[in-house]
Parts: sequence; C-alpha cells; structure tokens
Amino acid sequence: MYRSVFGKVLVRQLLLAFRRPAAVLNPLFFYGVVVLLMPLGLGPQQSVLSQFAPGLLWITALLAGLLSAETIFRGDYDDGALEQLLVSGESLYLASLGYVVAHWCLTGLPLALFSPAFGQLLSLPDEGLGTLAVSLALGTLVLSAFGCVGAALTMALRRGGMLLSLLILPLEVPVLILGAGVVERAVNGMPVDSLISILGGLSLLALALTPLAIGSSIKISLEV
Amino acid sequence: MAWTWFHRLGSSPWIYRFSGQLLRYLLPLAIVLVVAGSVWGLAFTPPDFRQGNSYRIIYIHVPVSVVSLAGYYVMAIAGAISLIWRLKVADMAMRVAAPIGAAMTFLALLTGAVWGKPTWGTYWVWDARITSMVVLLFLYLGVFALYEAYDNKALASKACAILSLVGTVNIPIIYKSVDWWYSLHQPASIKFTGGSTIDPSMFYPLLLMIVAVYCLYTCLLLMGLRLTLLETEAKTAWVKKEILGES
Amino acid sequence: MYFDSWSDLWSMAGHGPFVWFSYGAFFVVIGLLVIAPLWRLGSLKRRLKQRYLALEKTQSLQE
Amino acid sequence: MFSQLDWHVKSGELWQIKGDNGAGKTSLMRAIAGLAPQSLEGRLSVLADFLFLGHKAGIKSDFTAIENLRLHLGDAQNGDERQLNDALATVGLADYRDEYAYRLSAGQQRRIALARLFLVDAPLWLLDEPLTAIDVDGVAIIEACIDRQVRNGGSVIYTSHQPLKLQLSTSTLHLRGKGQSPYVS
Repeated sequence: MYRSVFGKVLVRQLLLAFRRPAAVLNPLFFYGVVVLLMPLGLGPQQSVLSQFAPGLLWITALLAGLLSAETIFRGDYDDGALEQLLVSGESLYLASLGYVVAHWCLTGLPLALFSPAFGQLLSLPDEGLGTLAVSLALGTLVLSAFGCVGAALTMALRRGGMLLSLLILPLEVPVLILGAGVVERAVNGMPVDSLISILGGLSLLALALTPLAIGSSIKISLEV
Repeated sequence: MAWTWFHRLGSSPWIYRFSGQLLRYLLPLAIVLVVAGSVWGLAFTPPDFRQGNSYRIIYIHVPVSVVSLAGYYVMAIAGAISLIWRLKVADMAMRVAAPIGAAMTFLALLTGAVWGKPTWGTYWVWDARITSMVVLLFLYLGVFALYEAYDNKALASKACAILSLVGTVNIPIIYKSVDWWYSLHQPASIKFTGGSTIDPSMFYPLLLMIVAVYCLYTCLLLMGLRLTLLETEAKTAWVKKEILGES
Repeated sequence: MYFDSWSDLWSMAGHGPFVWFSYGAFFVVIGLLVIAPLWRLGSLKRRLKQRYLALEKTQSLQE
Repeated sequence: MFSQLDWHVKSGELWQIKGDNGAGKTSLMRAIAGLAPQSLEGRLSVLADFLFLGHKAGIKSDFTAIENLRLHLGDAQNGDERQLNDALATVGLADYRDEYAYRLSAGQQRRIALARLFLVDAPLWLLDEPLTAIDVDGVAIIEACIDRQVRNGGSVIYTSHQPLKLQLSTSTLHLRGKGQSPYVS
C-alpha cells in the first residue's frame, strides 16, 4: 500500500498525532506561553523587546523542538513497533527520515507558520517577519533531525530528559546563530539571501546524514 | 604488509608491550619538552608590546586548545573504527580519550578566562574562541554523560561513538558559525596576537609547547589504553604472563 | 633571562598572579592526568599478581 | 544466559521452546529475530523470511483495528484492503474493524497482532507467548493457523505457558538456565 517505509512512517506519525488534536497544538501553546514570559521578564518597552526579539524567538524554537523530541520514539519503543520495524528488514535510513520529517511537520512547520504573529507580540519590526518564518521553516528541519538523533540515543534510558538537552543543544548552536543572525540582518535592512541559502544547505546536510545516526541508534536502543 | 599491521592492532598483548616501549621514551621526552617550553615562555621571551606579560598564558592556552579540539577528532575516529571494524582497542581508545579531552578543554577555558582579566579587564568575554571552546566542552560532557547513562557498557560505547561522529561533522560548522556570530556582534577590537604579526622570539616557544602538549596527550592516551587493556582482559593468559613474568 | 631579577619574574609587572596561576593550574591538571593512570596501573598490577599467585597456590594444593 | 546450543530448524517443523522464567526463552527468540546480536557469541543464520510476534506486538491504541494492520511497521507489504478485512474477520474482529484499539480488550488487541499471521507470507514464524490474554475461541484460531502453516511446509517456533492442542509432531527445545546446556526432545 505504501511504496516506501518513509511514507508509511510519515503517515503513521501524522495520523497518530491528529488522533489527539490538542497535542498537535501543544508546541504552539508552549511557544505562546514562553513569548508571554519575555515581556514579563524583560519589561514591556518595545525598544528592548524588538532588540532581543530575533534571539528570543529562535531560542524558544530550540526549546520547543527539544521538549517535543523526547517523545518521538517513546510510544513506538514501548509498544514494540520499533522492534517490528527492525525485524521487517525495511531501510532504517528511510524510516528515520520519516520520523524526522514527521516531527518537523508537527513542530517546526506550525511554529514557522505562526511565527510572524509571535514576532508581532515581541515588537519585531515588520521587515523581519517574513525572514523569521522562512528561517524557522528551514532551521527547524535541522532541529528535528538532531532531536531525533538525541531521542534515538536516549529512548531506552529511563531518565533521558535532561541528558537529551545536553546531547543536542550544543549541536544546534550553528542553527541558532544563523537563524537569529539572519532575522537581525533583515531587520536592519541588509540582504539575507546568502544566509538563507546557507541555512537551507545545513538542513539538507542534516536530512542527508542524521538518518544514518538515527538508524544505528535505534538498533542500539533496542538491544538494551 | 598492511594486513599484518591490522592484525597487530587487533592484538592486545602486542599493543600493551609496544605502547610500554614507546612510553619509556615518549613520557620523559614530553615532560622535558613541557618544562623547557614553559621556562622559555615564562622567563626568556620579551613581553608583548600591547598585552604586557599576561600574554605568556598563551603558551599554555593555545597548545591546550589545539589539542582539545584534536582530541575530539581522535575520539570520533576511534569510535568510527570500533563501529565499523569492531576493533576492541579503538573502542577503548575512544573511552580513554573522552576524559582527557574534557580536561584539556577545561584547562583551555580556565587559562583563557584568567588571561582575559588583565587583558580585557574581565574574566569572561564572549569571544569567538572561548565560545567555541565552551561548546566543545559541552560536546565532551555529552559523550561522558551518555556513557554513564547506559548500564550495558558495550552499548554505551557504541552510542558514544555515534554521538561523537555526529559532533565531528558539526564541529567545523560550529566554529565557522561562532566566528561569524562574533564578527556580527562585535567588530574585533582586541584580537589574539595574529599569526602573521607574531615575532619569531615568541613563535618558537609557542611551537615547542604545541609539540610538547601533543606528545603529552599521546602519552596520556597510551597510558589510559594500557590500563584499560589490563582491566578488561585480566582473565586472559597473556595478562597473567605479563604480570607474573615481570618480577 | 628576560627579567632583571627573580622578584621581577615573580611579579611580571603586575600580571604575575594571572600568569603563575595559569601555569600552576596547567601543571596540577597535567600532573594529575599523568600520575593517576600510572598509580592505577601499579595497583592493578599488584592486585592481579596477588590474585594469580593465590590461584596457583590453590591449584597446586589440589594436585 | 545459556551455553552450547547447536540447533537446526528445517522447513515443515514445529518447535516449542520450554524453560523456566529467566531461562532465556525470550532472549533466544529475540536473538533469532536479529534483535540482540550483542548477547550472542557464535554463529546464527536465519535463512528464511520470518514473522516475529513478541510480547509487545507494535499495536497502537490510538489506531483502529484496520489501521493497525494497514500501517504496521513489521510488514514490508501490508496487503490490500480486502486481505486486511479478511484477516480481521478470521480472528473474529470483523465487527470491530473501525474501533480504536484502546476501546478493545487486551485479548482483542492481541488478536489484531495475530491477524498478521494471515497477511504475511513468511516461511518461518517466531511466536513468543502468542496465547497471552487470548480466550478459548482465540486459541482454537491460533491452533488452526499454526497447523496450516506447518502443513504448507512452513516452520513455527513458539513459546507458551499453556499447552497448544495440535495434531502435529512437536519438537521441544528445553532451556535450563545459567551454565547448563539445553537439550532437545
């Protein structure tokens, strides 16, 4: 029915998520709550908020990706679905890619789509809104990829949550720098094309390479 | 020829004895070099005309930084070899390299911070070099923590090998992006003494220290390897022969 | 020597504490890294030797 | 877990693995399925395609019965809709086709997993405690199913705490726990 395991995993993950529609909105709710905290912590002056907005919006995206990463494989590990995937002899590379893309569809994509609204809340100048959405859409692909690597390495460990953040946040430094930097440049009216394409290149690289690591990590975790 | 080498690398007794022989000469050499380089750098070089005497910290900061970065690659390559060829020695080398590398990174950060106080007037500046070092330290700590979290140590080293490989691909990107980030936010007002302007009287002791710390790192790696070899293969005949034959 | 006196070398025109602290930390850490495996290797060898000798003793007794 | 096992399973054979708790039945099953290469010293070759049904069968409680079959990760080919419906009917879940698995009983969920036996064309079946939570009717279905598989030249290796009533010659592999070598009867 599904020609490749990539499509099957993708459809499975999306269908599972939409069985609990409230859960699909959780990343957005999380993003909203953290954005609410910013003016409370930094003060409501628009000048302060708009100065920090690119970085704050990107850091929040990092945290949203991190928090949702822990559950990527949890269900499939507990009920034996991953075991079945390994036994089926299907390509783990394609299956892992399916998990990454599914996670991005459920966290990165909605965040990117709604980010202009959040940008408004933090007084991000209008020039930066479009760039914010585009950079988030590309950068969160990398975040999902690394999130899957971390989740695959820690799924068999019962206390993996804090460990996961130590494993993947340092790896995500370049995306944060590039993402926040490109938005800042857009706000200052500088050209952003080359940086956006670097961000795109990074996400392609992550999509191509991380499934190798994710696949091997799934195998290791199932032996525990 | 190539295959006998490979075979030897798979043979624990050979590695144990060869590294023992090597250490007999390399360890004293490394210590002499480190002491000589330090004395040279501390007392026999002129002060930098801008930074004064505080720049003498560079003679340890730079070598230690260089080696801590190289150490991550050593760890990742050893991990890759153990994943692909299932070479036990490579697996042990990866485990040994992690704490040594983390200690070197810590030293690099500490000396960098202490150097910053007289030079910049503060212990901590988010300078590109220091920031990359912090990220590197966390990459090391991640490998460390992951190893500790697994109960099954054979699986733990596999997991760590994968993690360090992912980190290795990332390190050049991290360094590049941190450099870019620094130039974006703070046009470089104070820089390290650049390679092009450095005076030979300062450059040679620095070179000596870099070589010395590399030698020392190799010694530390080999010593850790020997210890791990004996620990894990205590029940084999060659260890028994080695121990009882010595007296 | 570049410095005129030992006290000059020690104070380094005010930068002495920073420089000497750095070198001190370096040698302490390096020293620990070198001594720890040597010490552990020595004690491991001693322990293994005792174990092997005890084992041989029981074996010869059984014979 | 166990030592010195030299064991061959040929096509058309039915094997039961017996042993006390902790003797290594599940470990052996998982090893055959290729899920625990670390714990194994020696050589293990599985020359046939196989179907593995473990304690955990990969059934999602948020999927309906039919979706669980349609999207099951263990099967390269999940079969067309008619085959899926037939399989569900065979295990007695025709009326529960579109019911969410979390609304079904443990036994019914187990039956979803067992429906895969009718969908996958594998010469070797590895069934680890297939009867868990299954009622009398269900046991009869499984027995018929194993019977058919073996008569068609396939082989089945299973573990079970309750006896299966089969009109077939069953070989048994006894695992005796730590340090003792297993024997065959």
